[in-house]
Amino acid sequence: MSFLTKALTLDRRWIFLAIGIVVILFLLIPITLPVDVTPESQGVYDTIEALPSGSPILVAWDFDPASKPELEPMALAVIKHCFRRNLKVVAMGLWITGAPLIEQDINQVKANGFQNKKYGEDYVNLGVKVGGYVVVNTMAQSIKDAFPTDYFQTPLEQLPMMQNLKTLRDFPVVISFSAGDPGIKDAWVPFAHQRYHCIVAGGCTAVSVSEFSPYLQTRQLSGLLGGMRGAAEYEKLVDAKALATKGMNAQSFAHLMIILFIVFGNVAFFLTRRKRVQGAEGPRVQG
Amino acid sequence: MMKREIPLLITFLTGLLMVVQFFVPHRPIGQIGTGVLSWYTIIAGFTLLLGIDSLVGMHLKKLQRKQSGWGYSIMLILGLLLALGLGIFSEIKYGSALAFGSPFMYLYTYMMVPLQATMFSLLAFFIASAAYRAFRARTLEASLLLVAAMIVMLGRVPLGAAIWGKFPILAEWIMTVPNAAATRGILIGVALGGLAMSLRILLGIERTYLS
Amino acid sequence: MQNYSRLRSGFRKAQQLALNNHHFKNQGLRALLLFAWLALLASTSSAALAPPEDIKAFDTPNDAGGSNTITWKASPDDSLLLGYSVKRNAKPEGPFEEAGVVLKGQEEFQDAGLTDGQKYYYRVDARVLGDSASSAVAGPAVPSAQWFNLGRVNILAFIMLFAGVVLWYIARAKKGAKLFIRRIAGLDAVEEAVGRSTEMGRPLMFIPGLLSIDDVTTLAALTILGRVARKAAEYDTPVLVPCTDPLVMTTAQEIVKQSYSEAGRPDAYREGNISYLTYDQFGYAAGCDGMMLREKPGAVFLQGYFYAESLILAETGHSIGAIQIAGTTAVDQLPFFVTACDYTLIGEEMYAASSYLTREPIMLGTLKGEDLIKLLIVLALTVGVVLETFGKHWIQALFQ
Amino acid sequence: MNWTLLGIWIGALLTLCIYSFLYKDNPFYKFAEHVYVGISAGYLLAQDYWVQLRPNLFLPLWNDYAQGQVHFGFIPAHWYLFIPGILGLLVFTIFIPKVSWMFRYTLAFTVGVFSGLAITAELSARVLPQIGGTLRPLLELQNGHVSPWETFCNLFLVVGVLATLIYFFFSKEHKGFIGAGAKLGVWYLMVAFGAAFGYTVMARISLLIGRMQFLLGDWLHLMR
Repeated sequence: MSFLTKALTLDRRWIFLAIGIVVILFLLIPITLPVDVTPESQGVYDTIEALPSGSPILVAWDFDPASKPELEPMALAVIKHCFRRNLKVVAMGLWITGAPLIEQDINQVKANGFQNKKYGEDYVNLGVKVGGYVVVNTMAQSIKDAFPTDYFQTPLEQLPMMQNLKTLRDFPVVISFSAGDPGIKDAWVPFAHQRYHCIVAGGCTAVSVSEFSPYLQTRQLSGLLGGMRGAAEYEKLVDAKALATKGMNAQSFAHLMIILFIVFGNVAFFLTRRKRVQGAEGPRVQG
Repeated sequence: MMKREIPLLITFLTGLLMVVQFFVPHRPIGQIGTGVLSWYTIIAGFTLLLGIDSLVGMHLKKLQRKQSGWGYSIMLILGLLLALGLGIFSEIKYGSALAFGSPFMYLYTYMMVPLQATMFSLLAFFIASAAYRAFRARTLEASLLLVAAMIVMLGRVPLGAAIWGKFPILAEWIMTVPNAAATRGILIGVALGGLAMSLRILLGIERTYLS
Repeated sequence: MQNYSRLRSGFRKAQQLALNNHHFKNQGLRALLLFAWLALLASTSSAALAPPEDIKAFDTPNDAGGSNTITWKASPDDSLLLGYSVKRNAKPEGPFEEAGVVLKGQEEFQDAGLTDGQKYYYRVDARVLGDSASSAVAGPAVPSAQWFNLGRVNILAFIMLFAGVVLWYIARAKKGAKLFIRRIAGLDAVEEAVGRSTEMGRPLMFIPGLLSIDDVTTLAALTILGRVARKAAEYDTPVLVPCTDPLVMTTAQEIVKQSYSEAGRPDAYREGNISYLTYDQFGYAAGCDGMMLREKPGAVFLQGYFYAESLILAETGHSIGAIQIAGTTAVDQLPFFVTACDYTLIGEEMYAASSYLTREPIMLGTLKGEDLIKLLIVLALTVGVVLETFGKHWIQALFQ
Repeated sequence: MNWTLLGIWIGALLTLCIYSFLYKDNPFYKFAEHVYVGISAGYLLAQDYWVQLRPNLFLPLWNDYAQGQVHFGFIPAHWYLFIPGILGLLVFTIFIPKVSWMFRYTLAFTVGVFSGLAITAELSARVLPQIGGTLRPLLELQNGHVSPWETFCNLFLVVGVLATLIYFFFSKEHKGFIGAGAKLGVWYLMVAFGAAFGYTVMARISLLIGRMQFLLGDWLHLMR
């Protein structure tokens, strides 16, 4: 059997190996591919940039572990940006299964150059409350009604930062990383923005960008990070290349790898065609 | 009679009621639909015990007969007992199995989540191997499959746009025109088929499920 | 008012510049533009704002009561607004309280949670930051419940038509009329698959999808299972059916048992072959994969409603060299079955298969009925598109 | 004891056990598979009680008795919940051969309800909107002129829907006009399947990246 004939019936484990190696390699090796910042991502950056130092900002983790690869890098980069600009970050979430992620992410940013940030003075983690837009509405009346205590069961009155933050209206800007509903679409835009006039920005997974982009046109969203690519753009904006930039590389090259495999398979197929008896295997739709 | 005709009658009457309530908004008929859906969750809640019985029964039998792989059956039963035990323990200690920081949620976070995510991520490998095997220009049909897939794949990454600026636009067109057309055709067909199937069931023509 | 329209174009431009300010790397310019925008916003709020017009309030049609609908024509200043606030009171003179808020560009609001038979009056305010303009008062509207949903007449008509056609064909079939049904290739392969498994001395595996008995796709899958089991019983080949739903499992057990007795081999039936794994989607996939690798079935049937696990199952099935016959109505998963399986029953073909396999004339009659309806749809689409092109919406109106 | 660290180790080892399956079936995969099936079955049973049975059945009935909301001294206000409760209990009759047919009442009820719901749902949610969405004017006007490209796209779409529908004709042999239509339908199907496949690839790769970030980052601390 020639090399090409063998290639046609390639053991699929070689493909598995190739995909695995490409992903691991590009996650570990820091190389920089040019990333163009889209206006949508720039919008998120500018929204945060426009806030005066010391302003409060509400950041919502509205996703669970399934969407972590795409949305967590955004959260990390945005928190870094907020800390750097000395904004008072209030973290929360609407997805119960995402609760542990909030604490993990903030601690990770803190450990990388922001050890001086004090809990209760510079940031607060309210934890997760289930109920979607009802939670947002309740927060507009009183944050304490929605979150009597923070994630660590401390009553809000005991947190110095929360003394001036009584309702949702005290936040000029809300950022949500939203994997679906509840999130930007059904809670933050119609309630936080439309009803209570907070500026809303955020991020979503690559698959749902087209669902969210109409809100950009109507300016109900002042910016949107789309998938791993959006996160990579944000990392460029805050000049902290991390998970998403690497993930983006891995994603592009794994994608390229699959395309190359398909091309290779077809080349081998055509070069060996004459030698083989014509047989129709592969996809069949009978009719 | 009791074994066959009455069940068929129950199916017919409940089905008819469901159709009627769709057209009658007035209370109480219009509210039957949502009410009955919550009834179903109750019924389904009970049936889960049947499943557990089957699963445990099968593996206990394996253990008794010392069939090959009986060691793994112990793992399975221990896993099941662990999850149930932690659920009950968390309920007693935290008031709810789903409370923050309860051992039951620990099991969810550090066992269920990684297992689910890892099984799901196997798709990254399988989508590659399936593509390699099936996307060959063997026949006209296979070529169409191949070309459409390649264009959309190239249209989705910056690399594709770098090769030819029109790839993203072309990919978008394929998704919104031919893909949408075929999807619509399939959906209409599926709906008509489902409609006929439901009708056959209500009329008692299709009764395999009661065998 | 004039003051307003003049401002509008300038306002839009400034807003665009201020918010899309990534074009300006210069921070000072950006701040200046932002300031200009805010100044404009302040000046616009002091000018006269046009209220929404043509307010109508009426009982929400075709509902269970307790709700009124309010419609209006958007304010000429709609693009500048934050939105509309709908206000309600039991008397036309007020005081009005807010019933709800809607986004700009919208012209309808449903006010729910009202008392049937009571009168309500409405007013709609156009709102900008710090200012609003009130419309005239509309009403009274009196909420009530309806006994028939007139908006669904077309659906009722369609059901009648469909049922009528199907029943007519069933009657014809009962009288013994010959009904032709084309070959469905995936189905012809069933026999081949069972035969090959038997030759190789391997069992069959039937995966009935991820949904419970509450989905008609699952019922179609179970009908197919009945026929597969019948064939398997004739060949004396075991059928493994791992289930993710207990109700499906129990039903499948009964069906397979019945098939074995019909084939005259009730003794060969093994209940343990039809088992429950877990309700968890990927736990089920992991279990099915393990079963495939260890039991090495000669043929795998993937029939039912599937989600993302479809390709995990189909690729594993392929790797053990089994003939795979898939069938699903899940449009999202069809691409994966078509690429990884030997035969795929696409959407409606799966329903057709379940009736085709029985070979009962009545079943074939319902298939005929479906086809006639499909023909009508094809005609309606063709004529409808032509009519639409000429600006006539008769056919479109039937499908609203 | 650092519970989080232990959790990450458990998660990482289970992840590796599952991945070992890509090479071939082996004891590690068998271990992870059986543990997964067992744990998830137990987990869902416990969750089932908390999310389904307790709030929908037990709690309302318990509250009725506890708060004295009963008619005639013993019929609770939520009396109708006994119907699904009894139907639910009937499934256990399959363990008693003599009355095992009673299980069919539950089955018949469930099948009836959902077949009935399917009839109206298929029509209102699928057939009518899909047809209505296809009924569009072929000629697309832009600034008063016919846009040839848009018009072509509309025509292409409508032809595709018709051809796909013709493919699903069962009572005619695929010959002649029907045959040509069905053939065109198959081409549309193939393009659609290819496109949908290609569209999904990226999302699937990001799942793998997520797991690798967990292994290389959270577990091994190789990424920073």
